[in-house]
Formats: sequence, C-alpha cells, structure tokens
Amino acid sequence: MSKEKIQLSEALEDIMPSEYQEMVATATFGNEDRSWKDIGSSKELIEQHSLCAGCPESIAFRYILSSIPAPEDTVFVGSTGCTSLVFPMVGVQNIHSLFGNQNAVASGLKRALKVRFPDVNKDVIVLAGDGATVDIGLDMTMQSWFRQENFTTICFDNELYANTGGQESGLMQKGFVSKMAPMGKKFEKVRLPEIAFEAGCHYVACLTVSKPNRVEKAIRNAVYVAREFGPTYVQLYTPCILEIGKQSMEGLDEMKDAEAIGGRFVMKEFMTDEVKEFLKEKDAEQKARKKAAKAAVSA
Amino acid sequence: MSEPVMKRMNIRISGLGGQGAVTAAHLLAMAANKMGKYSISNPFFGAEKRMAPAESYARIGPEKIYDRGELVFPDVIMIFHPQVITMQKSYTAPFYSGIKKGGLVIINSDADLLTAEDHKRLEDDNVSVYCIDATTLALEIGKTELSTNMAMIGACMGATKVVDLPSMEEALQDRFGKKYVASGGTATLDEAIKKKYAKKEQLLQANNDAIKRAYAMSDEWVKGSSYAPAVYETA
Amino acid sequence: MNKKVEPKSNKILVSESVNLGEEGLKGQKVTDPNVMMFESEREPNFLTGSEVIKAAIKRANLDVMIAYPITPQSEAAALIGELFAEGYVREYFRGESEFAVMSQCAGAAFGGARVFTTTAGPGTLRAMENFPMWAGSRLPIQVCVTCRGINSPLSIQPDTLEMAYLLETGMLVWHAETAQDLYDWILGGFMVSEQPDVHLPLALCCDGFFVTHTKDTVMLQGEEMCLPRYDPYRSPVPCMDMECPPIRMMRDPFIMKSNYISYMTHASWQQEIHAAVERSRKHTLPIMNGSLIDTENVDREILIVASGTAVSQGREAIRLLEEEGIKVGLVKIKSIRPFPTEEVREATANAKTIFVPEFNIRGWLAREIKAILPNNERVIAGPHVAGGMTMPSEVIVEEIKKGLGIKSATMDRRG
Amino acid sequence: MEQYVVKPGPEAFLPPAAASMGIVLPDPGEAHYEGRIIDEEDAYEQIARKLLGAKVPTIFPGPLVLWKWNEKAGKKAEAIRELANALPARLIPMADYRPKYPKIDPEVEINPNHPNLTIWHNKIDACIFVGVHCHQANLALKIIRGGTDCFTIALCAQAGHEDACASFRDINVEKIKKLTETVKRLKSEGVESQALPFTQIKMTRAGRVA
Repeated sequence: MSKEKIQLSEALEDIMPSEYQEMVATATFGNEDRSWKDIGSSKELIEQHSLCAGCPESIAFRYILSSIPAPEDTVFVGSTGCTSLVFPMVGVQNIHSLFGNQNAVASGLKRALKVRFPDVNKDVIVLAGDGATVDIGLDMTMQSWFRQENFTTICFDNELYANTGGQESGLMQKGFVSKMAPMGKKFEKVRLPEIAFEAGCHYVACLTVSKPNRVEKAIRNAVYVAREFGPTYVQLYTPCILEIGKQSMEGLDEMKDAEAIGGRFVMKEFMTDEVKEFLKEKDAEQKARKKAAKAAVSA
Repeated sequence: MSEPVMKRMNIRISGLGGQGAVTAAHLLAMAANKMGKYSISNPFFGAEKRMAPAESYARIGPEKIYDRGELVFPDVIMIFHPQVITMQKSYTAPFYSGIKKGGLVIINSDADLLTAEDHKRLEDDNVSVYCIDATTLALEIGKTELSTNMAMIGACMGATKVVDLPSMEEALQDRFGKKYVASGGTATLDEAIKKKYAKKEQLLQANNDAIKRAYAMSDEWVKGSSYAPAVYETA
Repeated sequence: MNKKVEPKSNKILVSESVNLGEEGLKGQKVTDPNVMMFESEREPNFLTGSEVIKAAIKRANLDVMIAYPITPQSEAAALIGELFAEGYVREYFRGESEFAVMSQCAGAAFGGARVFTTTAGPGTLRAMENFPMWAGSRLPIQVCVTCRGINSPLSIQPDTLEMAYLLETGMLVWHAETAQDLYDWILGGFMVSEQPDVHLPLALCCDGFFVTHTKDTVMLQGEEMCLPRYDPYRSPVPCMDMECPPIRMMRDPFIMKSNYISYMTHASWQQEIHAAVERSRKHTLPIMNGSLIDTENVDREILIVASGTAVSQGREAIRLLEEEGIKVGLVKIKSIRPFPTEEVREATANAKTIFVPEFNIRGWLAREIKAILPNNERVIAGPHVAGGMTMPSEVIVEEIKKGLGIKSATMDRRG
Repeated sequence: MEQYVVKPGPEAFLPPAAASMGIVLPDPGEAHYEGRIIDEEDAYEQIARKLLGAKVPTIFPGPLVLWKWNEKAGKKAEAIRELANALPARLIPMADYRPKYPKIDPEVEINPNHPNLTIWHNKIDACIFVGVHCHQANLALKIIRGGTDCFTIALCAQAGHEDACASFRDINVEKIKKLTETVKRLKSEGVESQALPFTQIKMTRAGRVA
C-alpha cells in the first residue's frame, strides 16, 4: 500500500483510538531509510506485547519492525510460538497458519502477490522460532530455499521450545539439560546458517540482537537481496531468560556473552560476490539519499 | 417394420502390457461415440508394466452408460495373447470368468487352447468361441506385431457389428492423426510405431487394412456360427 | 438444523465489481457465469476425467495451481502444468509434499489469489492438518480429491474412505458421480465457495480411476470464455496484501490466552464456519440443477441412496432389476457438506427399504443417512466394496434381491 | 419445529449461529428483520423506528470505513456520521480485530472478541455494525445475542448478516443516506428520538478529549 493509502476517513478520524491517529501521523511508513534510530521520535509499529518483561524477543521485534525498508508493502508470516502472541499487536499485516509451515505459506503468498501486483515490491518476511524453522518445519524451510523463493526467513533462535515450557530443540547447545533432554542434549547445535548458504540462500547472517545497528543492517540487506536475487536467512539469538534461569534485566548480558570471541553467536555473514557488489551499491544509494535530504533541510 | 437395436455390449479385453489393449478399448468406444452411440472405456487400474497382465474395458450401448470400473460380467471377451490362457497371465481364472449367457470369446491364436472342461462350460452357457491368428495377420499387413490390437478390433467388429468400419476409420484418425494425451508407457509405444512409418498416413493405412482384413474373416465366421448379439425390438 | 432452501432466482450471484467482457487470459472473454454455464452452447468431447479437470481449469481464470504427484491425480495436476505453459494459469509449481502444497495454497489464498489443487488418498491425509485451517481462515481454495485407498496395506485403487475424514473439517464437500459433474462443479464450485457469505474451501471429490481414468462424453463450452476473476476485497476476512484495512491485522489469531470470553470467541468462530457451510446451500442450487440431490421414482418402495460412482452402479442395477420386473427408485446425493437432510427425508418418506451402496468398507454415508431418518431400520448399509474393488451392478442386484428374500443366480457366472 | 427468530438476548450460554437454525440471508433487493425476509424498501422504516426508539443507540463503524483505503470508504464514513448526527447515536469504533491486551476502554472502542464489555458498560440497547469484515461481525453479533439484550443491526456491503436482529445487504453510500432521510422524515412526522442525552467522545493523538 502506498503511504498515501494509510490514512483515516476524515469524517470518523476524531473517534479513532489514539494509537491509530498517532500511527498515521508519525509512523515511518513510506520512508525507505527508516531506522532503529526513529524509535522514540516516531510511532513504532509494535503497539504492545504480551511477552515476558525483558524478553530479548521484544527487543528483536522493535529493531526488525523499525528496519524493514517498506512496511507499507510488507507482509509477515509467523508460526506457532511466543512470536505469535506478539503479531496481533504489530502494525503490518501478518499470517499465522500452523506450526512449521511458515515457509510454505510464504511461498504461496509471495507468488500470489507477484501475480497480483507485478509492478510493486511486495516484501514477504517469515519470522518464526527455532522449533518451527529447524525442527518441525525444516523440510519446508529448506525447500523454499531450493526453489529460490524471493523472501526472507528470520529465525528467533532461543535454543529451545520456549512457549511450551523449555524442551530440547535442534538449535539447542550440545549437553544442555532440558525437558525431553533429561541427560543433556546428545548432538551438536544444528549449523543452519551454513546449511542455508549451501541450500541456496544468497545472503545469510547470524547474530544476537544486542546491537541495533547490526540487526538493522542485516534485516535491510536480507530484504533487498530477497527482492533481487532469491532467498535470504537471518538467525537472531533471542535467549529465553525464563527457561535459562535469568532475570529480566540479564537478557542483554546473556547476548553479549554469547557474541564475545569464542561464543556461539560471534556475528557471521555469508553472501555471494554478486550480492556483495549489489549491497555496496545499495549502501552508496542510501548515503546519497541521506546527503541529499540533509542538503534539502539546510537549504 | 420393426428395427432391432443392439443392446448394451460390455467388452473385456485381456492381454499383456504393451499389446495395445487400452488403445483397442478406447478406439472401440470412440468409434461408437462417432456413430452416435453411448460408450465409455477404461483401463484396468494398475501400474503400467510391459508384459504384465493388462485389461481394458469398453462399454457400448443405445442409452447412457453409468457403469464404471472393472468389467466382471462381460458380453464379449477378447484374449490378445495366448499366455493369458496358457500361463494364467490374467487376474481372473478361468479367463472367461463372468461371461454372460450367449456371449462371445475371441482368442488371438491359431490353435485351440481350451480344455474339454472349458468347452463344456462355455457350451452350457451358449457362449461362442472364435479363434483368429491376429499376430500373424498383423505381421503380414502392418509388418509389425504392434498392429495385433487392430486385427483384434476388426475381429470383434466383424462378429458383433458393435461399430462400423467408417466410424472406426474416424476414430483412428482422431487417435493417431492428432496430438493425443497418453500416459508414459503408451506415449513411448506411440512413438515406436510412428517411427516405423515414414508418414502418419501410412500408419493409418496399415491399421485400417489390418482391421478390414480381420473384419472380413470374422464376418465370414459369424455367418456359420450360432452367435448373435442381444437386441431390443423397436417399432 | 440443516433446513432445505428453496431456490428463488436460480442464478449465480456475481459481484458488481466484475467487468464482464474484459480480457481474461490468452484473449479469453470474462463471461457472466450464468451465461457461460447455463446458456452458452456446448459441444460433446470424449475425454478422461483428468482431461476434463484440465478443460474446466482452462476456463476458470485461475491465479495459482500448486502440484504434487500422487496416483491417480498426477495426470490432472500435470495437465494443468501444460495450461500454465500455454498461459491459461498465472502461476504453477510443484511443492514438496501434500502438507506443504496445502500450506502453499493457503499462502496464495491469503494473498488474494484464486487457488486450485488436487490430491488423493494418503496425500489427503498427509495434508489433513491444513483443511480445518483453510476453513477456519475462510480461504476459498478448491481441492479436487480423486479418492483412493488410504490404509495399510497400501492401495492405489479407488476407495472413498478418505471422504469420511473430510466431513468435519468445515470445508464444503461435494461428490461428483461423472466427469460431467466434475467439469460443471469445478467451475460452479469457485462461484459458490467465493461468495462472501460462504467463502470456504471446497473439497470436490470424485472416485479415482472410475472417473479420472475413464473416457466419457462430456459437454464443454467454447474455450473463448472464462469466469470472472476472484475479488479478494469481498472476503469476510481481510486479504493479506497490505492494500486493505485494518493494517494491524493478524490472519488468523488464535484467541489470546486463557479467559472465558476468548473461549467463547473461539466457539463462535467455529459456529461461523459451519454457518457459512449452511449458507452455501442457496448458492449451490443453481450449480446443481436446483437441488442438492437428484431423484428418480422415489415413490417406489425400494430405493438406492448413494453418492459418487456408487450412483452410477445403482443406475445400472435398477436397469437390470427392471428387466426382472423389480422396481427400484434412486436418490443421488451430490453435496455431502452441507448435507441435504430435509431433501433426503422427503425423498425417502415412502420407502420401505433403502439400500446404500458404497465404495468403502465402513459405510460412512449410510451412517449419515441413518442419523437423519426416522425409522432408520429401513436403511441397509450396503453393498460395500473397498480397496479398489469394482462394484458390478450385478452385486447391487444381488444385495437387493437378498434383502427382498429373492434367490439370485448372478454369482454363478464367476470363476 | 418452530421457526427460529433472531431476537435480542440474553439467549444462551452459547447461542447458535442463526444460519444453523434455518435462517437464510436475503437476496438482492431484500433485507431481514428478526430473521424474516422483508422488502428492502420496508426495512428502512422498520430499522429507523427501532433506532429512534432506543435509549442508547450506537453505531460501531469498522476498519473498512474508519480507514480511507479508497474513495468509497471516505464517502461512507461521511454518510455514517450524518446518520449518527440525525438520530442522534453514539459512535464507538471497532478499529481492528485483535484480541486486545490487557483490556480495552469500553467507552471508546469495541472489540469483536469481547463486544459485550462495550455493550454492558454503555447500556447500549440498539446498535449498528457497518464496515466490519463479515466474519468478525458475525462473531461479535453472536456473542452479543448470547449475553446482552441489545438489538443488533447490520449495514452490510456484502450478503448481509442473519446473526444480526436486522440486516441490510449490498449497502452503499446512497442506502446509508436513504436510511438517514427516513430517520429525518419520521422525526418530522413526530416520531421522537428516545435517546438519552450524551456527549460523543472524541479522541486525539494524545488521548481522550473531554
């Protein structure tokens, strides 16, 4: 939808709840260079959430929603889990269908939108937990990559099944003792970022959500590359503070530890040479736009 | 003057995979369709396999046909390959199982393959048996075994008159003259037989000739036999 | 309550926003479905059921078809691929499994596309989790189910047991008897299931092989016509294309965590799905020639009540019995969901004995009928065949004669 | 069995869907009143009288008219405002369909997942649903019939709602205006509004005004 279409009917605007009036007036729809830095000065696309206090997923949601380049033309596909408790509160349309079928739903959705809007970039983004992405949905996750579907897959990796109470998952660390792994997990954390690149993703990033700049860059890269080249994958460490026995304020420290040298989440990116070139051009374009905007303001 | 109208005729074809049993049933049904009769045809529903038992069915009649599936109680049975009888390459035993009273069995063979008991049972039910060496006929006329099914169709038509020669010629034109949707195995055989002939017309001609020759032979046979298809008397 | 609906106009209601005469695909003309289906001239074609599915889809102005091979539907799914290559379908691809395909269909329908797919037997069961999701999400996807056996040991042969599993999914479930039914109902099915007050998926079932692989005469309209395109903005739930409000919209939310009122919302949601099934009655009447059942001579004391090709076998049995002076009437049930409760009650009001032949071992249709009829000891569930067995009309004759206490010699001709 | 009538509740712990009780939607040119099909022309007056006779008549505009996603939507919003002013009736929006967390302010909005909070709190005895997606409207209408005595009216742009006590179908700007004209005519003929005095609550970005 163009930004011009995101508006209220004048005759009924004065009865519309404040949150919507504010969203129409100050949310960053239509600004390609929207950024996490807008948080605080503009209306965020996430209204409220029903996650635990201090949950790193809620931070990840805020960074992602403030970074996607065209929320007015973006549709999210989620899956069952904590993320699906947040989605109804988000100012972008999104689909929940079943547990694990998110990449299949996204494949159909993306193709339908291409058929219906051949001249518009309609971005489709999958956002699901590690159980949905790597365990029950792995077949459909990977097949969408093999088929070179033009959308981005984001995995919230909290290394276990959080919403059902902390059971073993494929992305859990080896040796971790959890429900359904009472003697500790017997096999290594699945190397999905590497697998994703091998399976045909053109851009892959794996990181924590401790640094908003990095998250923003990874999300923008992934969306742009998905439009032009094919599937992209971003894996974000969003520890479940509840299930690993941390306090509300300890999520950030947990992520910082995990991304320190030798940690499980030292940031890594994989991309093809073509993609590297393309992203360089995109960066240059963005810089030029920002420069022009600044000049316009000062003039 | 009362004009007799042929009653429903249910034809079961038993052969071996690759012999064209399915094509034969389709052609009979298509020809009937061209004559303004009602017809449906279908294969035995199994995996396609060369030389495995294969069955197909054609149902032809003066009124709309609803009957579906395997033909368990046929009026006419055609045996495309002697091994159906001699080696039990068939899903039913004996091969004439279920034949209706007054029915007809046509066998592709120059020898009598039936036991005395078979003859007795068929005679008791007034079933006629006609043997014709269709494969030899096919080799003579079409220069290929692949025309066996054509000779068998001709034999069936000559004896029963269930469809006439001009309609069959039209059906052949439809089946081999145009683009035709066939399953994998059938498509391969279609290609094989098309390669055998330089032109489509030659293939059609050879098929037509095989049908006509067999038709003439069985027409001659039926005059001397007690076989007569069931008819309705109409005003 | 399954009330019978009387047809008022017997016309398909068409959206006012449809531009009749505009160009569809490959130069086809968008035609009023009433003109296309009921008034335009038709020519006879001698085709297999699979070819008939292709012929219908060619005229369906279809956006998306997603395919996965399973016997016996593969041929139809592949033929629609040919249509895609020719330009008569806008998008087509092979998914990785039936579960994935049905999810992909859901995604395409969420995105506002007219979607068609096909499946059969074990594929239907593998896909099963999706069907109540389709219905609950009000996605008007059409799936052609070419029924085959489902249980171990495996069978690729026709058997209608899988339909029993579809009955409570919230989908519309129709059972085609012939290739002609299949053709007319594919096109009509889109018009019914896309009505804003219905807007539900349709499982258009036919008996695998008996319909898909049998050549039969089917009357088809010209290829220059096609249906109006699907209008996603008449949907009873928002289309997921970021072009319609509300912007803050999750399809489909589970009603958030535990409290009494959220359970009631969920219950009301389910009621609404089944209400929509009921609403389809009115829209289905024009497609099904004025009634959800067909009847012949239902004033007779003996009736055959059946669906699918069991009806065909019943017709032949009636013809054979007639030759022996035994008179039997017929009820053909066309729509299983919604179930024609009142219609069947009326049609069987005078019957003393009701035979329900079925191509499955459990007799789910007989159970449905027994559940709605007074004096249901009149219902004889059978004959049944299964696993791909054919049901010769002679076997129905046998069953009826046995039920009437008459000796029959038909089976003497076997073996 | 007696013919089911779609009357205000409270009807049941879980009231049935009217469609399952044999209520059929009107065809084009028709409307329904308590489940009986009536001529659309007659519906204007019956529904206008019902609204004028209510103590707390309320219009619940939904997203399809609250948002100006096309020109028609903006015009419908205007027509709805005119109807509200003519009656007079309160306007309480159904802004979206999400299950709100942790709770809603029942004076300023209605949510399809727990509509009765808004009905009960404001003692609404007659209401109009307009611009709500049909599925969500039906959920709310059933819940309202189950637990409240509110008379529900649907101005539906599609096929109408048998779960409302009265429903138009194929509603458009002209038809909304015609309903407003009918209200005005009845008033000029001496039919007085029974609405209790109220002040329409207004909102800004900062929150509630007055």
